[in-house]
Amino acid sequence: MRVITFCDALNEALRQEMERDDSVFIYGIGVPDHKRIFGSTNGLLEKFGPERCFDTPIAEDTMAGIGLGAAINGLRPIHVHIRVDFLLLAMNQLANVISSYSYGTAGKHSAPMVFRAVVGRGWGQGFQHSKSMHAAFAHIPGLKVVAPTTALDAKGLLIGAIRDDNPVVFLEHRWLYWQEGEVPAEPFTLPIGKGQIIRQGSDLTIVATSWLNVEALHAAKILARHGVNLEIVDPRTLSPLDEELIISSVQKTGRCLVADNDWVFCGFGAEVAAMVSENCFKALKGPVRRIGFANTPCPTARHLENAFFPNAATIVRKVEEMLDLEPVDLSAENFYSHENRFKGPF
Amino acid sequence: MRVITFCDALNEALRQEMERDDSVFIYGIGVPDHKRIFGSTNGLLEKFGPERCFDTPIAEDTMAGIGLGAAINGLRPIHVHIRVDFLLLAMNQLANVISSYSYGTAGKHSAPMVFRAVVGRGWGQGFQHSKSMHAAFAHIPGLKVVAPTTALDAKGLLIGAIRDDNPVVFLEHRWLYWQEGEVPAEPFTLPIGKGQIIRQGSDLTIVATSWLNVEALHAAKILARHGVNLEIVDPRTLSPLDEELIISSVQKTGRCLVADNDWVFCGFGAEVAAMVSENCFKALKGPVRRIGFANTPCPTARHLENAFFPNAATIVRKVEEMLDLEPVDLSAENFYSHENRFKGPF
Amino acid sequence: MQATNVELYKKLYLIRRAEEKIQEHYSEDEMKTPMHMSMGEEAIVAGVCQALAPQDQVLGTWRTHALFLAKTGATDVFFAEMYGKAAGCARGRAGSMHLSWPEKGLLMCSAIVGTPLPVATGAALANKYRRSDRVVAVFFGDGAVDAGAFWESFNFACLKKLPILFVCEDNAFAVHTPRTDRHGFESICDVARQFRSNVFEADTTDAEEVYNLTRQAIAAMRDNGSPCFLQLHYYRYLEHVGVYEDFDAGYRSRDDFLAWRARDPVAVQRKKILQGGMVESELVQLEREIDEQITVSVKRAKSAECADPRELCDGVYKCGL
Amino acid sequence: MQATNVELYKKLYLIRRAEEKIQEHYSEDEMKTPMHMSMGEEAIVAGVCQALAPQDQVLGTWRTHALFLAKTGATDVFFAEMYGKAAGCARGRAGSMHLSWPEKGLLMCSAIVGTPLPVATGAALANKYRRSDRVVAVFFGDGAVDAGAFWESFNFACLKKLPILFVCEDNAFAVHTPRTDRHGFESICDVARQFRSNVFEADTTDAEEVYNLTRQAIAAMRDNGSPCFLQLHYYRYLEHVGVYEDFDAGYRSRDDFLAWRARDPVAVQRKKILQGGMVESELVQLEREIDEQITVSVKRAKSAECADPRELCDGVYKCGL
Ligand SMILES: Cc1ncc(C[n+]2csc(CCOP(=O)(O)OP(=O)(O)O)c2C)c(N)n1
Ligand SMILES: Cc1ncc(C[n+]2csc(CCOP(=O)(O)OP(=O)(O)O)c2C)c(N)n1
Ligand SMILES: [Mg+2]
Ligand SMILES: [Mg+2]
Repeated sequence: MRVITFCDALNEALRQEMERDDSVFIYGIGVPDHKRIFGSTNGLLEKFGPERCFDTPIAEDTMAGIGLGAAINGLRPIHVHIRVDFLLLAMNQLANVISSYSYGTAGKHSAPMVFRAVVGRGWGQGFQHSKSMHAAFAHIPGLKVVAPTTALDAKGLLIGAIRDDNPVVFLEHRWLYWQEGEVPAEPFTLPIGKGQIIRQGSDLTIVATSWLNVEALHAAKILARHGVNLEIVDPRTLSPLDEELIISSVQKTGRCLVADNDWVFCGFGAEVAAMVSENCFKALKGPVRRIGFANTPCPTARHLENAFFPNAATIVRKVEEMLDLEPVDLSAENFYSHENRFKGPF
Repeated sequence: MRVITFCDALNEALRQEMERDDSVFIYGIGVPDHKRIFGSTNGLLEKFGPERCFDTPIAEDTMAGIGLGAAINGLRPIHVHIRVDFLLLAMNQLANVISSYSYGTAGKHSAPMVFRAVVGRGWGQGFQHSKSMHAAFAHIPGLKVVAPTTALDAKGLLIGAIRDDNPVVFLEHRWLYWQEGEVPAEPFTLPIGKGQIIRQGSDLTIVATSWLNVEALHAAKILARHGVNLEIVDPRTLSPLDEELIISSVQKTGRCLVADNDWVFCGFGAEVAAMVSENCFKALKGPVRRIGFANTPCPTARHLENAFFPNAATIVRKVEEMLDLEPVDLSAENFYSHENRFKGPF
Repeated sequence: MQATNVELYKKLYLIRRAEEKIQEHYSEDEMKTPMHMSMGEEAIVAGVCQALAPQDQVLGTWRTHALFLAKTGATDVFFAEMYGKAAGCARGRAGSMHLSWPEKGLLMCSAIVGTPLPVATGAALANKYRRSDRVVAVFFGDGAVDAGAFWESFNFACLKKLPILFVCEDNAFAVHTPRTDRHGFESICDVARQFRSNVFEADTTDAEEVYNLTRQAIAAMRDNGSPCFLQLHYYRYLEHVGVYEDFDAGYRSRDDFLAWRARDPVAVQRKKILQGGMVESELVQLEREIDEQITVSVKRAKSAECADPRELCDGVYKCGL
Repeated sequence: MQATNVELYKKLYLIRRAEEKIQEHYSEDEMKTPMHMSMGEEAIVAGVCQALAPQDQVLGTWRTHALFLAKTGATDVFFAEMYGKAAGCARGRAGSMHLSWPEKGLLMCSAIVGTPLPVATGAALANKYRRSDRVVAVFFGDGAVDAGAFWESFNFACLKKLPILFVCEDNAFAVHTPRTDRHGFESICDVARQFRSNVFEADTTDAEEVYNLTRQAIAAMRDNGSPCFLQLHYYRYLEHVGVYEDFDAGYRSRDDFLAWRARDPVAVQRKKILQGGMVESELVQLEREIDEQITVSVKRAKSAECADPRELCDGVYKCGL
């Protein structure tokens, strides 16, 4: 099958859905400019015109509410945020209005909307451009939260989110944009609310979100050479969560590490750890552990950034600790650096 | 010692701190009006004048940022929100600016601020006036989150929050306003970050937040009559969390139920459950359980509201389940109703 | 005009009497929902809604009663929701503050200050997108003008030339805080005039005047494509929330009230249609019919079924997960 | 005026040369922080800051370089922060986008559009509360005018008569989106004039003009107590973020740039002080000193220590917990 990038998969999903359904439109700061949200909105302005693909004033709370009004009147808005930090300006509309719209009509009406928001480490972006905050969105009943890892999932889940009748927060890690994978050319959906085992293993289950699946796979490769066999579950949808998949994996392995692309305290990782601890009480051979961002706003200087973000090495060390293994030698390992892909601000 | 209400304890804390330190001022919608935030700001306008006690336009995000600017210039603002839902409009300033102010100066400066916000069930308030959302605040490094239960704690922790050099979100459950307790007349502080065992017991630890401590105490009383001895831990501060206190209680009882005054999924209860499961792995005789709001926006009609909010009965039933007991007869029990205190909107 | 004036009067009378019924029954403690009463603003809501076509759309705040009744006339559904019953527009989930009925054009009422404005703007955007000639009218208090959402929404509507009326129901107070303690400008109309919009102001309790002004506004909008801003002054008769007067609270005076009450919108309109030729007995007959409708609706609501509590979590998401 | 003009020139030259140094070294990939360059706006920042007293306070956006250097002159600290070193104003945590130095009056730079405005307004509130005659100046782009926070802040400052200058650095673009695609009004000054404020506009690259206008603004503010709004037009020379030109991107033309470049603020001021009587050799000497200062600062920054990674979580809270 054809191999394309995560970014091109997003772009294809958008194009195909906008072709298929003229109620779909896309808007947000920079959506139609020449940078095209890192290329993900390429070609949409040309193909669908400025009424279906437009820029906005810098007014996130209002622009989110505008999406709701459009959705109430039958459209399917896609609101794009080049950083999730900017979506926090719309917390009021999300938590106080959008999430309860359907409920407030006793379920007779609904608000099909997608909020695309880019997360993830940029290039010295610092504390105002490095958040994830998916737990805060996932906490709110009425919102769905999706975070794909692969190109295939990016396309299938974005189409799924657009066709979903509910508001969906769709989080895209910047570093995933270059991930390549086999993706069908025709439109397809993947079910929102279904996770995926991206690596089969027997010794320990890693539940990873977003980019940390890539790091987990790398860690698994390293550890496999030392006889440790990790299973990796990508929930893909954070809310509603595919609890069964995670539970059945941990029932099998007896151990669980949650690697969440966010702060640990009161994060999504806490939910997974609590849920697994509750449901796999007997099967667990040791406590569920969590890793994530350091408990601080994100610094800018590279060496501090490196200490802030977890990666494959963090995962390896944590797994070793959980399995009571001697630390393997990582000095010859080449850990991922986005600078292989780009230098300068993202 | 003198017995006063939670509300009067808040009021006394404010008055004494404003007397002691002329850099303290209080502002927010309705703060100086005749209703005085349910009486908690009584007398402040008269005593300290309109420069230190003032109303504001309805502009929460900006008013929060104004507090930060005042704090940077040496004042100690107290920003009041009659519902926490309105504080969500300030999520941008809280998450993107206020929480990282100190860190962004490498710790050389800080932003002493208090955000008082009322939470809790009103009287048919519905989905736009019934949130708690403390997990979303607690998730953000740089913010502290406090939620007192008793009149004593209300005074000691509010003074502690005002004197703290960091931004503190201070959550007050509306129903607690009438709780009475012994409170010293002179100013005192209680340490932020320290929890409290409000009932000693041996069979099971309940970690409860805010109003749910009152319900937990009621549940404990009922169960005590049936030979079950509950320990209740009130963390009082949700971030930073007094993990040790909770852990040592669960080490002793071997069982833990988290009763959180919020939605369960990705809530503060998840953090406690994950933390306890991790740290008390050996001591736990059964899985940590969680209760909280139903997984839906809050409805208005009373019978639906009753199904939405947990209470002492919910706790009793959950404890029975955890301890594998026969359900006790609750038909003669009188569960708390705020209508004993007031009818009509809150 | 007499026919329109009669229609206007029916709306005014219906709203006023429905709220008087709420006052009558509220202390029975069966309507367990906070009431933000419309009394005093009836001319605004009736006048604007009368000028709208049935397919036009409205949105409002927590002060929902007049708007719901002016747009739908459906007292059964109204009282059922007040009583928290399954026959209410939201099966009891919404209560007084969040009434809506999208099929009838009442898209949403939202009780967070400022929030209806973006939603209304988006609804207007969709209408334009679909080349519909539907008009959206969003009602909000002078308090919403404090909020960034007002400025962002109004700016966007002016920028995109959206078919929307911004109707500021100005009672000069946000809860108990006077406008002068909240606004750093003299006149919101003067500010709005600097935007690409059509601006109107009225200080009237005459629903017919509001109706005519609204028609004028819609005509201007159809003409130049720009949205309208209407500042319509009124006096809130009762406390901010609740069914009683509050002139003893000290933040406003009973004298002001009495001056406004002397030109009460219902009384003004009643006089007008009598002058317009309706005979008193016919009018009384009309009023009795409305009274009867309301009495029956209250009775039905009181004895109606509650929603099954097992429904609690239904409709949070459409189509389940 | 010549003395002031020389001071202005020193600021302009320092800022320009410091940024040229960034351009020179950026590709070495040692300054790993996104750069939003000030080139083109120097006259605004230098002019306003020159008119302020040292104890006056400023706040800005992500476009921090000119403001930091105009207010502090501290090139060592500046470059150390660019290079992520412990000697930087935030020990490397802040990078280019979040420079601050409260002791020197640079209270904060914040990279979320609109956010510096409330904070600045609060700083002014505190100054008034303390009966200080300190003035606050907040710098923001035309993009911030899109945002509710601008309206809420400006309204509050006008309401409370706060001693603050709202300085809109208007380059007619937010990233690549022209003002005309974002604003539903012709002139922000016309809107601002409807608020209780003093409003000024200038389309100049002459720092002296900006300086004089700012003094006039401050005088008006001291006179009537109302805050000031200044719309100051300029042209951003480089791409929104990064150190290169971007005229091939298609959203604006090189011709526009050339027209502005013909009245480049640094060149304009240089010519002026020569005409004012400074001899060329003296001027060159002054320039060489600044060049030398910058070169030394860069060198120091390159070889400076990084903060210990164990500091990562220090200072999140003051006094530990
Ligand atoms: C964002 C927000 N802040 C505060 C409140 C509390 N509140 C409810 S109504 C109201 C006053 C609104 O005044 P106005 O908009 O003039 O409407 P009115 O009640 O006068 O009709 C306030 C402050 C709220 N609902 N939402
Ligand atoms: C709330 C928010 N939304 C979006 C962004 C992304 N962003 C960064 S700078 C910018 C443009 C701002 O334009 P303007 O205020 O005119 O300043 P300029 O860059 O032109 O100096 C945008 C949209 C942001 N930083 N904050
Ligand atoms: Mg009002
Ligand atoms: Mg600009």
